Amino acid sequence: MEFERPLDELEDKLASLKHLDVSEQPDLAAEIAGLEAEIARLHETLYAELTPWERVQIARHPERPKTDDYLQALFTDVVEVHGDRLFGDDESVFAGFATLQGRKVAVLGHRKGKNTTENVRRNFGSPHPEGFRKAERLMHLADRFGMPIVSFLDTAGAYPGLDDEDRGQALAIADCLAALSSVRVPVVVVGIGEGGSGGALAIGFGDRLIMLENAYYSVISPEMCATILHKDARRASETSACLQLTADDLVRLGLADAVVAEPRGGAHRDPEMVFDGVRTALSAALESLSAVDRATLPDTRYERLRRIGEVAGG
Amino acid sequence: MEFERPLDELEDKLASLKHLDVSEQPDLAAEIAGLEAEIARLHETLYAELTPWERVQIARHPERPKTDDYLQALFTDVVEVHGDRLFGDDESVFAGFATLQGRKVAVLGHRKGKNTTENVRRNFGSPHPEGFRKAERLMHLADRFGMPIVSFLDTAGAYPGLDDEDRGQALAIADCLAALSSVRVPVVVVGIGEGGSGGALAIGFGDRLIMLENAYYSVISPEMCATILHKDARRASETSACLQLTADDLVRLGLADAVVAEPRGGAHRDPEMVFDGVRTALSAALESLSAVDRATLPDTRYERLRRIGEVAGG
Amino acid sequence: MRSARLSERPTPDDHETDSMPISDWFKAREQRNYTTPTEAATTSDLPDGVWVRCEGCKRTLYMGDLERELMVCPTCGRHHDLSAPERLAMLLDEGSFEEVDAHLRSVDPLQFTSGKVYSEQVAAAVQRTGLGEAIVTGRATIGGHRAIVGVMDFRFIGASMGSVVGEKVTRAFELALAERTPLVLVTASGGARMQEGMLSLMQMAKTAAAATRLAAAGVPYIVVLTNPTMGGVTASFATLGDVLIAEPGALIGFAGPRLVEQTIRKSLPKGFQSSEFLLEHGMIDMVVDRRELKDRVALLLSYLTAGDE
Amino acid sequence: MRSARLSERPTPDDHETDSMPISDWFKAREQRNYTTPTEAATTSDLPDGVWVRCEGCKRTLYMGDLERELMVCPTCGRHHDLSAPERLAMLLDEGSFEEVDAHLRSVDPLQFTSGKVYSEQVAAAVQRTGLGEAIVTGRATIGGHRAIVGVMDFRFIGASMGSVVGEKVTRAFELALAERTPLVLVTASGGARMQEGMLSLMQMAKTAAAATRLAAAGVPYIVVLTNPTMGGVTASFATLGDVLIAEPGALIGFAGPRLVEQTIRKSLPKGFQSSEFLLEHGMIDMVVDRRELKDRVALLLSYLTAGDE
Ligand SMILES: [Zn+2]
Ligand SMILES: [Zn+2]
Repeated sequence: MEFERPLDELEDKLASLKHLDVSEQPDLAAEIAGLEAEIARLHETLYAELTPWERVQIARHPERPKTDDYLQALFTDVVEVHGDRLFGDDESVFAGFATLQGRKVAVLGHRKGKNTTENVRRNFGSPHPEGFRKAERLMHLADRFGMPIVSFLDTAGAYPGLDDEDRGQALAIADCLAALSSVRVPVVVVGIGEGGSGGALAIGFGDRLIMLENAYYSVISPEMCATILHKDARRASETSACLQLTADDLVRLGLADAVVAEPRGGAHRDPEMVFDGVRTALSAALESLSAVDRATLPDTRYERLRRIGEVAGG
Repeated sequence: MEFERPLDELEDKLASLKHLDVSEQPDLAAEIAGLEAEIARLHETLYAELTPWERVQIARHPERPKTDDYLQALFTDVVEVHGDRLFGDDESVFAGFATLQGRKVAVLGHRKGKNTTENVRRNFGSPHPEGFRKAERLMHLADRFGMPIVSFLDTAGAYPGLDDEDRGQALAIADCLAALSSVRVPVVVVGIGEGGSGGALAIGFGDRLIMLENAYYSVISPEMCATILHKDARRASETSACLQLTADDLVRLGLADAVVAEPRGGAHRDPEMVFDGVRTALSAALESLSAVDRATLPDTRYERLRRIGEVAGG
Repeated sequence: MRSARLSERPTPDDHETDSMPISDWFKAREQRNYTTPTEAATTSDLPDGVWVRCEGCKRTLYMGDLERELMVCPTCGRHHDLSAPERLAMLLDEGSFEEVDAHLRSVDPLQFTSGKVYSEQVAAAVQRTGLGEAIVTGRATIGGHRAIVGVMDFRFIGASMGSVVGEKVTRAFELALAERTPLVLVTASGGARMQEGMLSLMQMAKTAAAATRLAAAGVPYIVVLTNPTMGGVTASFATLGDVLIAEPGALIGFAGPRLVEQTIRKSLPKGFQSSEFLLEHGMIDMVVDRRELKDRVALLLSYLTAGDE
Repeated sequence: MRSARLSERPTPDDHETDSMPISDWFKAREQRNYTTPTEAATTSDLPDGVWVRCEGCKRTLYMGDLERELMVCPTCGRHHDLSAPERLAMLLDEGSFEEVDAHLRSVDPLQFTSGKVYSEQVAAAVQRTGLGEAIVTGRATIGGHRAIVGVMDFRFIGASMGSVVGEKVTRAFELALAERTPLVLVTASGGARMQEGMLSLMQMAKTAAAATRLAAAGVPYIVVLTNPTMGGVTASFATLGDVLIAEPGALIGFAGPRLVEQTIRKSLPKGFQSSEFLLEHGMIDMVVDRRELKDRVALLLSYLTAGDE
């Protein structure tokens, strides 16, 4: 990541020094020790207080754990369901059933790939209308059969393609919002990486919102915001601060309920730690919601949404 | 139509005789009179007892009144709604609202064209999945807002195209059947021409079935039935008799409730007479259903379906 | 420029907005001068006066003629954008409008300062349009049919949906539900209002949830999509109507056309994201000429409420 | 020929069908000789014996090996057609099946005589298959989960849906509803049974209506689509399941491939109307190898009934 470049440079230098023969260069040991100390110091300051823009970069890190990783690490008996029963199957959205510590749930998630081939098939995690319609179908299934919904957010946004407009991208998202607002089962959302606008929101609100420390959730991408405001995408650092898109921002705005800590430098540095954190937060959320009368959930969820927004004169 | 050919020949001959000068041919008047008598006799016998295959030909007559004609003749304040909100708008299916003698209803209908251009746009009345999904949408609207459904059948069948299979022709029909079975409003179906298999059934059952005298409704086209059984589509005359697809057959089988008489030779010979007949039958059906508690309609409709079929050993 | 023209209007304070009969907006305007009825204006080559140039056919028209046609060009049929008061005047029965929630005003919850200062932007929009926010809502009758109505005004920060727009839309749904009265919303919007960040995005969920409750209760909801309706508004309450009407030639979609063009890396087909394009793709029920809109909405209301008789 | 092979089976009368444990079907078969496991048979070049040729890879296989793999070719994975008893044996917990409606028999309501005499055709099918009609229904458990099950048998007049198939399917839905027990249907069908005319067509509406009532009651309904499932069955109850599973390589569609080919006047793309094609086009939830089918259905039942706990 860009903000890690000074650290990367020092580490490269350290590695090259270590290749040299100490016996030939008497000062080498001291130089290495100095470099190591400098690296440790930089490590401390670099990650001590990450800027929103740095967090956005961490959220997008290619090695960051993805929906598939959570499925594998947290769940057993995963069954994927496919298709919208209308047009196609969109691999950028996972939909299925899975068991979390004995609890049977319906799972949704944006699905980025681990490599280019996978990413092409999954459209880099940006859903087509078919993906949203598949998600909507799972919501109705979960509703009918009383399965809580767990949804993992990790998308740059709904895909802004020509065919997507042709096939009603906007309507597909709206239908998801309608379905998700009315299901009579608990809905727990986990922001694990990118939370890009309407494409995230379509499967991204419910009774609880858990955010990973470096996940973001935003009305617009910082780059596009910068392009609109300043005709300069490079001012994304500035707009990402203004947009208040970090996990902490969301807690402060009353939108997120819990933040799962990440290891220094991001979830990819120690995925197991993050899996543990998500497992704990998710189980707690599901447990607390399991006590609620399901018939009241849509009303409670509506009240939750109803409070969102700041107005004067009302 | 093929079975009318002897009549056509006589009428042509008569017309040519009438062009001649009587003063030059003294026998001409007598010859004309004889021909006219013969035509009258043939007219009598030709249409006295039409075979099922002849009725199928009348049902397919290009000048036969179509859904659009009924919309214009019977209804006021017609508003068409379009689209499946998923993929496209299929012009082979009409969906909309209209007023029949002060009664506000939702109208469905297969839609053949009056000429080649219109027929191409309307795919000769054979719906694509989008057509069925539009119809399904109207069924839900009618259900939600308490509007009786009036459906006009006139299709050779659902279109058996490649793209139609791609986009789930079977599922679109099944979803229509599910919706139509459960709407809490009266459903009156009018067979006005062709009733071709699943493509007709998708909008073709309900609380009352009114058949025009020469309309047909069949599980399979007589030609395809003949092709399957005899590898010879020309034996359609034979299979159309076996399939019991005429209005009278349907009454006998307990499937149709009323038959609207047509003028000799078919509805196209006197559309106004048929419009009057349909108007009367339709109003009577809607009137009798208006007295029923709407909440009970799905159960009553189910019981009606439930009785269909002959089995032994049950 | 359209905004220039409209800023010449008296800017009533909130109470005046509440009390001024909508029909007066049209009357009042006739006493003033206008330039061109389009947003992308080229006024320099036009006399500052009652003559305007239609951006559709480039002809010069007398403003009085254009107004009589409800701002539809009599030559080319182009539907020029309307302000919310103009829209209310042409859609509702005269004198029937009773505004609600007029006092709701946007705040600046994020203290958003990148680019223009948001709070100043809002104040300027209020000043310029004479409106409290980008949507006006209330009770009215349309061809004699009672309805809850909401009309968006693109001049107000692109009628983007922030907390206030979301709140007013939600309250309109709730009012329609409480009074079991059909809802008619006329949309125009650039999408979510980014200056309110996630609070804006969540208005999509909030309004969609409110729409879902109205639908579940069987109360009719008609949407009139006008130019332009994009992004988060199209992807939430604006497409959840029982009947979706669009005005001719309106731009309606999710992603902006420039973004789509960048994504596919070729030029867009003619008519992409137009009302007619959406009709062809099955996304809307009908495209209705503005001059027939009131009658059509009234007729639809008569059908959708038929079951209540 | 498959039909030849299967006609060698003892043809139990109805009571025997009811009482014979399904597991015995497999045992009984081992005492006899078989030819080829495909419908379109080419037996002439094969010895009449326990060796069969796979139509998928053209290899000759020992029938015992094929049966151990549930009639899935160990070489190419081809899923050969199963009879209803074979299907019940592989899908249900041993000894758990309790048949219902076994006595329902088709009559000849139209006195259909074009081509073969229908009543004779039915009698021959009963004789040949040992089944009462093209579907067997009953109560069972699958991996310990209670279910109402129905299994179609293509050998019985192409498992076309006439009055009896429609009636048995409808009763299965009603039984599932009455006992609030999930329904699992394994389909195979050429479509509606034309020899019963409109009575057949109306079975589509009847079964779809029954499916809709089950869905409204929140009772799970799983469909396993097997080769081939076409026409009126695909266009009614077979695609109204909560979860749609297909076996690999099954032909599934509405119109027959030859008709589609005639319609479009070019040759069909490879894999058209196959399970995999349907999966790609979003029409089904999953394609499951027959050897994993029972476990998958059991797992799905555990999910779809989780809310009842
Ligand atoms: Zn013009
Ligand atoms: Zn093989």
